[in-house]
This record gives sequence, C-alpha cells and structure tokens, in this order.
Amino acid sequence: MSFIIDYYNYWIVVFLMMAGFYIVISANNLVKKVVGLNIFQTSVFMMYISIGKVTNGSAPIVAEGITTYSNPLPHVLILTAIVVGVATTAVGLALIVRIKRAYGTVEENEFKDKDDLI
Amino acid sequence: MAVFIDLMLLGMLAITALRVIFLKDLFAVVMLFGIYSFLSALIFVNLDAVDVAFTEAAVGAGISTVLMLGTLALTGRKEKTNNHKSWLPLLVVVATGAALIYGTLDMPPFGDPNNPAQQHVAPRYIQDSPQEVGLPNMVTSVLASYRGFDTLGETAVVFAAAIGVFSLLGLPKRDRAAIESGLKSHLVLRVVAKLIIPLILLFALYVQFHGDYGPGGGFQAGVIAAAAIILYALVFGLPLATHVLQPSLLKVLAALGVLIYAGTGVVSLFLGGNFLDYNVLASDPIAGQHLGIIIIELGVGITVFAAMLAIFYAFAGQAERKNIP
Amino acid sequence: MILETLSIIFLVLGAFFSITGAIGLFRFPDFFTRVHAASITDSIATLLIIIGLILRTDFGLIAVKLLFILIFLLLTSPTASHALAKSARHGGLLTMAETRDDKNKEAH
Amino acid sequence: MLILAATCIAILSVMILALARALKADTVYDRILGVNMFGTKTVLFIAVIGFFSGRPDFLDIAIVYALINFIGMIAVLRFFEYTAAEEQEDDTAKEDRTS
Repeated sequence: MSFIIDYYNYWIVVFLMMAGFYIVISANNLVKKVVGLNIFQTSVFMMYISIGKVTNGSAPIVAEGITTYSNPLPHVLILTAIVVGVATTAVGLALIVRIKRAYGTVEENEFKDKDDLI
Repeated sequence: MAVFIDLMLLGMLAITALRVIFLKDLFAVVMLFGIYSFLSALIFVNLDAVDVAFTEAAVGAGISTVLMLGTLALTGRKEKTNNHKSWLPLLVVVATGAALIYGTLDMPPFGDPNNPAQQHVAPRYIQDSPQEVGLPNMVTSVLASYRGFDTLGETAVVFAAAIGVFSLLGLPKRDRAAIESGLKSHLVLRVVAKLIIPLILLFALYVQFHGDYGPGGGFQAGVIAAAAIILYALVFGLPLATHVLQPSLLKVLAALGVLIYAGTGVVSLFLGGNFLDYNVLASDPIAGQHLGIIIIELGVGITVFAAMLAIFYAFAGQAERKNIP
Repeated sequence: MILETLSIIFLVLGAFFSITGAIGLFRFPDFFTRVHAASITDSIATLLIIIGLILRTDFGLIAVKLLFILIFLLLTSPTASHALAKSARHGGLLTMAETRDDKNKEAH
Repeated sequence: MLILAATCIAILSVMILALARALKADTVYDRILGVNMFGTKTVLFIAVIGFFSGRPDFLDIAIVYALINFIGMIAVLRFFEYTAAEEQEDDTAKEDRTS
C-alpha cells in the first residue's frame, strides 16, 4: 500500500504525458496537435512540482510557526517555463494561421497533398 | 486529506485528457483544455507551489484559451479525420509509457524529505535567503536574485516570441476605428465590464508590488494587466482597444522591459559589482537587493504585459480582417 | 464560540445549496432549466460559504480579500450566466415546452 | 476543522458533477455552463482549502481564478457571435444551392 502512495503521483503524470503524446502523433488537425503538446507540457510541469514537494511541508513563503517548506527551486523553473510555454504556443498558433492562409486547410494530410501538386 | 484531494484532482485530470483525445469538435477540445489548466493549477496549490498555480491560472487557462479560440475562429471548428484507427501511434505511446513507468520505479518516493532534490541547493535557499535577500517569498528571491540570469533569458524569450508573432501575423493598424465590433447586444455585460476592468488593473498593480511578500510578481502581474485590456477588447471591440493602447506603443514597451532588466545588470557592473549583483545598488546590501528586485520585476512585468497584449492584438486583428467582406 | 457556530451553520448551508444546484445542473432536462439550477450555486452558495469563511478570520486583510472575491463573483458569474443564456436564445436554442409545441404542430 | 473538510468534499463533488456535465453535453451551451460552474466552484475550493491547510493568505490565487474564468467566458461568447454569423452565411449558401 505504501508503495502505491509513494508512486501514484508519478504514474498518473506519466499517463497524462502519454495522453498528450498520443494526441500529438495521432491527430491530423494542427490546432489539436498544439492542444496535445500543451497537455504534454503541463504534465512535465507537474512532474517537476511533485519532485519538489515535501510531505507536511508548506508553501515556500516565510511565515511564523512553520518549519518545513517545500523546495522553491522547481517552482522558479516551472513559473518561467509556463510563461515561455504560452509564448511559444502563440508562435505555433500564428504559424497555423499562416498555414491556413497559404494552403486553405489545417489538416495535415490535406496540405501534404497540396505540397505535392506544387 | 491532502492525498485524497490530490487523487481526486488527478483522476479528474486523467478523465479530461482522455475525453480530449476522442472529441472531434475543436471548440469543445479548447473548453476542456481550459478545465485541464484550471485543474492542474489546483494540483499546484495542493503541492504547495502557490506561485506556479498563480501563473498557470492566469497564463495557461486565460491567455492560452483566448489565443486558441482566436485561432479556431480563423481555421474552423471541426477536425476532419484522425488516425485513431491505426495501431502504430497507440503502440508507440504504450511502449513509451511502459518505459517511463519502469523508470519511475527507481525514483525516490514522492514527498520524502530526504530526496536528492531536497539536499543539494534547496536547504540554502530555504535557510539563508530570508536573511541574505530579505524577502519572505523564497520563490521571488530565487527568481530575481539567485537565478537572475535565467530570468533575464526567459524575459528575452517572451520578447522574441512576441516579435515572431508580429512578423508572422502583423499588428492591426490604429486608424480602422470605423468598423464597429464587440458584444454590442449584451448591455449588462458592457456595464459590468466597465465596473470590473479598473479593479483588475488595480489588482495587477497589487500583484506586481506585493510579489515580494506573497504569491505574485512581474510575470503574473503582466499577464493580469494584459487580461484586463483583452477583456476590454473583447467586450468593446478591437478598434476601441487599439485606440486606448496603440500597437506601436506595445512594441516599444516590450523592448523597454528587457532594457530595464538588462540595464539594472549593467548599472551594477558600473557600481563595482557583478552583472545583476544588486548588493551594490544601495549602501546597505539588503536595501540594494530590495531595490534591484523591484526594478527587475517591473521590467519583467512591462515586457510580459506588452508581449501578451501584442500577441492578442495580432490574432484579433487577423480575425477582424477576415470579418470584413 | 458564537462566531464558530455561526460559521459552521453558514458553511453547511452553503455546501447544501452547492450540492442541490449541482444535482440540478446534472439532472435537469434542458439547457434553460440547467441555467436556472446553476444560478443558485453562483449566488446564494457563494455568499454563504464566503461569509462562513469571513467569520473564521480576525477581520483583517484576509477578510478584505474574501470580501473582494465575494463582490467579484457576485458581479461576474450571474453576468456570465445571463450573457450565455441570452446568446443561446439568440443562437436559436428552444426551451423544452417550445420544442414540444413545434413537434405538435408538425404532427398536426 | 471537520466542517472545513466536509465543505471541501462537498465542493469537490460539485466540481465532479460540473465536470461530468461539461464532458457529456447535449449542446455547446451546456458545455460552457459546466465549464463556468467548474470555474466558480474552483474559486471557493481554493478559498476553503487555504483555511483548511492553515495558510489562508493565498486568496490572491482565488481572485485570479474568478477573473480568468470571467474573461474565458467572454472570449467564448465573442467566439460564438463571430462564428454564428459565418455559419448562417454557410446555411444561406446551402439554401441558395438547393433552390
């Protein structure tokens, strides 16, 4: 039982990661691929934060009467990663909009066919 | 209780992710992705990462959803086909997942205080940063002071991404105020939005300057302020919003923020310290740290605000252009 | 002690109203009835739970923040529900009674 | 303490019901309603969990949630008004073709 309590967090995170990965490789629509990529990304963030958690610890903001704090380092890394993640997502979405303009579609197989025509 | 809540939230997250795989209506996919972001932010709260939860709620759930909806408005709502019938992707995913789960078995147990991750540099941050930097929020200390170089790089990435989006989509021009848009028929909404937008801006300022003492800081404040203007643009139309805050001004602001950040580093070089060493900014090292952190957080806030808003303008400008027959 | 008891009463009532609203959201037959059920959790349940929490503070900054959340939620969530129902109506969604009438007309 | 735990669990179950409504929706509007309710309950959940864990000074996160939830709803409505016009055009185009 304690084995499950020790590891369940990692397992569910791996499951989410794989769900995102599956969307990325199986979806044909580029917007859905971006959603899959974001799900994947969020699960990686969760992995980092789980590693920094200390049982019975508290948020790393100094307060009276609290002795154990969780590790602040993963929080810093992930905080900036989230903002950078949304910035790169925006670039990806902008590319999708341009692809739609150029090919008239955002389905992967359709614009591959059009590539062959040109 | 914490474990129970954690399990419930993770379970909901897993169900949402599974549902996203099989939905073909991309609009529903984006809605569920919004729920997914909210849920993951809740999990961050439960795992003590309040600053991260703050950022995820504002950025992941807010800005991402708005941008994805903007893209959908331009590219269409339905996914036509997908490869769910073919077995190869499933095989790849199952194999990778099995390998990763096998890998987790060698990881240290979840939440153990003796984990290697808790041993190396973290104790120093936790024990010494309140004295060395003088701020109660260790995340802000590490973000702005100990790892200031890293954060400068991240700010530059946000700036670069905004430049990338401009060059791909272009910014809307200011003088197209003739086209009326926005949610014209929703009177109640317009009144309530007018009441709320100043409150949101005030809250953004609070988050910006209270970030040293509680959850918050430049990244979150920038996003919240941008969200206020985005709300204005959504309710009253893009032309009015560009009239209030011109796109060309945003370009300047985005660059200015990075300049403030890097400039602080250069000033500390001239005052005889290392790059981004705030101790030399004032006669007292702690006061110097305070001053330095407030200035660079301001730089981060300005860049993130301008970059996020400019990215939104770029997408909304495309959508408005498509609407003109 | 009185505050504690009051707080418990408010929280229990709030939880009760939340759950009734949620069951309504899940079980009611069409969209407009569901909006009606959801609105109870938006207004009274929020009010009761936040007042219950305010009674547990020492009436300082935390109470002010809770009050801010309360005002914000009371302003925004009914507005959002209203705007949603309005746009559903404009989008051509019919209530259950109206769909029944339509079917009757077609039958005649 | 017990009452806070009970309230937490009550709100959590409300969130599950709202999520179920959002996952299994008859119309798009139902889905949005579920998402909206999920958001407002999340705000309350964070407020209660702050008191439960003994550090109620993190209410800022709840405020951000309330705010972003509202903006998300408005974005969805705007998206609707935007695409509704387009779909109507599609419909009229179809009618033209049939007639």
